[in-house]
Amino acid sequence: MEAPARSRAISLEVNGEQIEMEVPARRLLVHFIRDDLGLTGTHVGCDTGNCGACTIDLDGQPVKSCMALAVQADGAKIRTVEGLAAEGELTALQQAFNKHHALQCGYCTPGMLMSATALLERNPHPTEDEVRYALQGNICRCTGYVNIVEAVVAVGEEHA
Amino acid sequence: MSGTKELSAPRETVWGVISEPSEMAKLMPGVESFEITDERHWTAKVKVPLGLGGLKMTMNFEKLEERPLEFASMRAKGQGVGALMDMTTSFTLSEAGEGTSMVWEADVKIAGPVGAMGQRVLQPIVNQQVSQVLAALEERVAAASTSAEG
Amino acid sequence: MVLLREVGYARPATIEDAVSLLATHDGARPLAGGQTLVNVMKARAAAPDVLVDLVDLDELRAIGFSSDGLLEIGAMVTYTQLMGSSEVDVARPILAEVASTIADVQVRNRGTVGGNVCVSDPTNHFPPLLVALGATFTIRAESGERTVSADEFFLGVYLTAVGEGELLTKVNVPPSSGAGDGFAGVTIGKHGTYIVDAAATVSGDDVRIALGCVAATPVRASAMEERLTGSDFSEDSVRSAAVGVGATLDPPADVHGSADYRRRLAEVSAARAVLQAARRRRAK
Amino acid sequence: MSPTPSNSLLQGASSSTVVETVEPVVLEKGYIGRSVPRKEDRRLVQGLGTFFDDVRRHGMGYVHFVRSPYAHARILSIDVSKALELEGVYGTITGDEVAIHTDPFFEMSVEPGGNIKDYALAVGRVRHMGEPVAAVCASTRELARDAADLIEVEYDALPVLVDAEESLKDEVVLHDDAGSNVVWSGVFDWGDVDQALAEADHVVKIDRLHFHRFSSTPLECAGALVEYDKGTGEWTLTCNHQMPGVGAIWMAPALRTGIDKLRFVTHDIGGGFGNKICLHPQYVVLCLMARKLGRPVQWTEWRTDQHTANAHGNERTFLDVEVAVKADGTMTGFKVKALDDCGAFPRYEPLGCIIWAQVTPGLYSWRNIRVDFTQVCTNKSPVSPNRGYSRMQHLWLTERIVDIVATELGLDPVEVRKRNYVKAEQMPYETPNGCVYDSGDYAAALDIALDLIDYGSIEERRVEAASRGRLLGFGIGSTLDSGTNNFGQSTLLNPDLQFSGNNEAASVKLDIFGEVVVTIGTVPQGQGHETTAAQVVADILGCSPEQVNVRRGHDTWFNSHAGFSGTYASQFAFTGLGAVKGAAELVREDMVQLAAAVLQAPVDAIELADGFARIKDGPEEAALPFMALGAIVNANNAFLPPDFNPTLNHRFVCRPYFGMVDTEKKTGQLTLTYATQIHAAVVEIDPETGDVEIVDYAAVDDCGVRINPQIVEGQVHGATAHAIGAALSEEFVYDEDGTLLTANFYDYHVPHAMDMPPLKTGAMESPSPVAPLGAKGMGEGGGGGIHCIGAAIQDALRAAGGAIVYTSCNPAHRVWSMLQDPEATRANVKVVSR
Repeated sequence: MEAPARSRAISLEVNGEQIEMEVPARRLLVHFIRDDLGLTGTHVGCDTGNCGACTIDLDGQPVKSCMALAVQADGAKIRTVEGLAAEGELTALQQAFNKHHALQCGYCTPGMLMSATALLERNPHPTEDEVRYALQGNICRCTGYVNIVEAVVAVGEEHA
Repeated sequence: MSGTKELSAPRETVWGVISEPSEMAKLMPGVESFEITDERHWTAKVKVPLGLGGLKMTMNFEKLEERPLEFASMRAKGQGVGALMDMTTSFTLSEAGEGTSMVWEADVKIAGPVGAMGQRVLQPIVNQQVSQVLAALEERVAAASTSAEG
Repeated sequence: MVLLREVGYARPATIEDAVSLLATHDGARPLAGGQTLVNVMKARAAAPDVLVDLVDLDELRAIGFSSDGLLEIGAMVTYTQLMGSSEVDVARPILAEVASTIADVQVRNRGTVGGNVCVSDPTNHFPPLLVALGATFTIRAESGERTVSADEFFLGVYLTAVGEGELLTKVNVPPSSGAGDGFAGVTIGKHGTYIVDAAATVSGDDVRIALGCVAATPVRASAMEERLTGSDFSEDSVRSAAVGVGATLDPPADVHGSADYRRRLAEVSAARAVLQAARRRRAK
Repeated sequence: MSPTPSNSLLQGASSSTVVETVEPVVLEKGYIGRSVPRKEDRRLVQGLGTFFDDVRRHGMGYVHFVRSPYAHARILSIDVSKALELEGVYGTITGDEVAIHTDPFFEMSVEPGGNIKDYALAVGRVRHMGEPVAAVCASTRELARDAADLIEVEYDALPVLVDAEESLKDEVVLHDDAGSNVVWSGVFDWGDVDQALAEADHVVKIDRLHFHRFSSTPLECAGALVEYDKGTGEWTLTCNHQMPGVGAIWMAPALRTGIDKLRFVTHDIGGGFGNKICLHPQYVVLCLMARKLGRPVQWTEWRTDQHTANAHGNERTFLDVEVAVKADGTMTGFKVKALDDCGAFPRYEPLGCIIWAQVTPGLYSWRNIRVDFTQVCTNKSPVSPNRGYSRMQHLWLTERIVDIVATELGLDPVEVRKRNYVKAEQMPYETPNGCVYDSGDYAAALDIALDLIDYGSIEERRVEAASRGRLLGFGIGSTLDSGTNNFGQSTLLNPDLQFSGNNEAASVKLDIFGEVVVTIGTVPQGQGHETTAAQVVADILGCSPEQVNVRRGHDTWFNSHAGFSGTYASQFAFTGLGAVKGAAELVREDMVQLAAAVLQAPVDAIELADGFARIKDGPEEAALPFMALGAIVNANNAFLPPDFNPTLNHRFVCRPYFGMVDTEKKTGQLTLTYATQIHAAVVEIDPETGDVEIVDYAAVDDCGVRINPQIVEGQVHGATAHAIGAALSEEFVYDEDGTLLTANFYDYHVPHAMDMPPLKTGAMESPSPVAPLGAKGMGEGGGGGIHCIGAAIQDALRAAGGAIVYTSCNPAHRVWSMLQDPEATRANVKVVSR
């Protein structure tokens, strides 16, 4: 049984690419993604785990990366907004966000896309209420959520 | 916050604990070390056990008013990482048969990031710490009175 | 904010290793979902010296039934797992129903039942619910295992019967077997933090009511329970039974409500939880 | 020439857009007026936007501020020695260094407020919880915070002021240099309110109304990466300041350097809403740190820092309101004492003491108004402009007055509004203090809102709700969003100020390969400037928006900008697009002249269309692609005659004309365009808990020509969400020790997706006769949701004691208190009838 350590060599898959790195135990997963990996699409908007701007996909589930330590992601598979679509292409959801004006400043958008993508993977044709329930953990201060919900519902209907 | 506590020991013993800085310093939960600067001032390094982890603080105590066997009040200013505490406490003793009836009062103010955890969590935490100090006081008094009898 | 102090981290493979790490390191705390502990560490309000990550202890993620029919929920079971569990749906669906209103999808994917009860934040959903359901808690120490009732488990804010060097392994919940369960209260925004909440279970004429957010730990509304023995659980009788509950409480005041407001909400929430439980009771 | 509105409505999905578009004033319809999908989205939906915290520099140090836990205290000593000993710490800055190396920031007020000393860090004394006391820089974020925890500051607590009326007594004075807590005070007196009150059939008296303290809390907090070039003495700030023009005016004198030595660069910004205007104190500390350490330094503000020490909205108490009302419901005037609490330092203040005067009468035609205005400081976080800045507070007053007068005199809230609204035929309408409402039809906009919310069914729905034990209420909130700030209004506060007018600059050029490149001085934080600017340029130059490359963000050195550059005061549609239009027209002129010369044709035979300059109805080959024009001027111009020098590169400064203000009578054109927003809400109250649920909501917007309707509608959605949050939960609450109790999103509850009701929106277009494109600024919104939800709550409570809504934020516990003791609020209101 290894003794507690203040840092740890972790190995994890990030957007399909295997990463090995030594990280301090105290570093939050969100700062590991932003500062160590340079994937700055994942954002920080609060200090109490309320806003969801830091939402990523961890082993198939949307989680808030500001409430996890980087060392906890050892052996995990994570996906960030940069990994949603292949180079230069946009997913149907990303296109719908543009078509429906579902973003203004864009700061909450990565987190919204990760939560909405996870919803559509579980429930391809969500109702408006189901979309609002799925996005309850993602704060937006610009759009009032109207067009975001409309865009996600629209993606569900197009694939009806 | 205030309340009364019935102690079995006579007033002299209770007074012996309350007025003695070295005794009072030991009452703080998680006290790691303390230092008596002078008869009316002392400091204590404490790690207040907050359940989820310790809160390190240096507490500077100062006696305010003393009327032997009757009344004692003191002020503690705590400065730590993540919290700033300003506590004034007073004890009023009166004879109750063999033992002593002690009316205590505590006014605790907390500022700084720990306050950010929401008042409804903070208030119960402060109540817990005060009740632990009182329990420790009761133990010290009981120990003092048995050693006095022995 | 947001930036933690230095901390030690270990990721034991077995419960025994976890317990021994907790026992041998001063200031060691278990790390489950981290949905409260990490936030407290960010505020540097309180900081453990060592984190013992329970992520590899699959045994703690099991949901099943004990030999005497109790629903056994592993301490590392997440809210999302609870919401999808057929055992819970059969034995005590209120657990999944309440879990589904905790915070949001992301928090429910990582937050655990064990974390919720061990943090023992007065505004957490599960402490009052498990007190009302009469749950018991299995605690493992180096010396062995013991089981504690709900009334003995919750001692204070961030303070439970789980001592230094010990680990909660299971929460054991009696199956409803005909009882009706209810949970009600007022939140800050939809699915937000509770200002006051109440849990109730009604079986036959046995009523258990627990109030949350009105003290450091859940408070049994025992006087109201007595007033309801043999009750027809009509709207009027339940509401009148709730009158007076507030006067027995000394709730905290904060920016979301005065002590008086919380006393009133306690009565309203208790009545609504009991009415919901009574409606759901299977007709005998 | 006011447009004829129509009530034809498109009853559609929950958030249907009702468009009633009238003839645009200016341009034959091309891309303007179409909801062109935004150019900004491509990068933002891939997480490839660049926000300031994304930018790295080699050797960069991370800065953390040590902040005061006390609301008011003397600083006895600061000891940084332990911090400096920590391995990986680069250096510190403390108040005394700031006092030596910088001067206090420029103050706008007259005495006593003008004498306040506002340094970049606390000097000798802290005046609000969270105020920065020292800064430390280290190699990692975590180390910087560890080091901050090692800095020992000794304080000596002073008495705390958290109430404006208490502060007015000057028993405790925050700023000794000023000698009083009064920042500014003055009386505004237009018409003859005493005579109006004397002749009134009813005088409605309201003792106290309180507009609460909150802010828009943009999701991205403030911050900057600052680099100092020792050779040239220049600083480059990669940051998210939303008004660099004025930021530089504050910072340069404080740093004792020239304005051009400060290069502000913004890329993407995560929301501003006014709260990223007063960042100059922390930025000056970063400039000192970068110069002192000789390395780039970066600071990121965290959420709790922003709530405790960044921008709060104005908290304003209205006392002794008296309203003159005729028997037929006509309101002829009102008087009020306004007391504004600007927190510890007046930074952008005292401008808030005059900006409300842009909408003095609200939407109403009363002519006699007296406002006795005083602003004081308290031990709370400093105020900064916040969406709806100062007009929102005043519009809330006028709407509260109308709804209280209606309730007390038994008038119908719709009828009393229609009777007192300024009429469409009175437009352009001059207000009692000389502002001009340029166009609009308030009654028609209200009709659309009433239709969207099915006003006819309200009483039926009230009965149905009562059967479920719920109290139903309906409320209206009418607001004006005054756009384009005339800084001359500052001279009504302090005649010595050399501030007036406004301006914004833009440049348009045709590059060597014919690519159209646009730069603007504005600083978008989500308003889609790159797209709307491209639409305007495309229509003027005859190409498509895709061919127009609008550079992102602001750059003091490489993009055009002017003294008042920035994005604030709902003025982009006027000054921003006005500058773009001006520059594009100059480039168009060059292109037409050049094409005429090359194609040997008269100038008026040339047309620009589909990316070509060609002879109208001319032969196929008589057409030059933009690339040809760009190549000629930039790389192949020998054949041009000597006296003909088209540059295809023009800068234009849009300078709206306000004329002078009258500092005696305190009148003048304080702004130029007025967009209207009429909001209507239906709420249900749970009488047992006071919980308020919004069950129906409609918002109608009239902001003249809509360059991009979808973007305009997005602003209405956002303003409504901010207002609903403020109306029901968002409040900065201080205890008597000056500790902020709602310091993060745990207790400061902003609406999430499930909190927001489905929004029904409608629109009208009354073009502005003064704005370059007929388009009015409309981004701020005026807080319509606060007004209509307060009115709806008051309407619902009529059936349960008739409490009067006296504050702008009504969470469940406050509504519950009003249910328990309606008289406490009713004692506030008296009616004296003749």
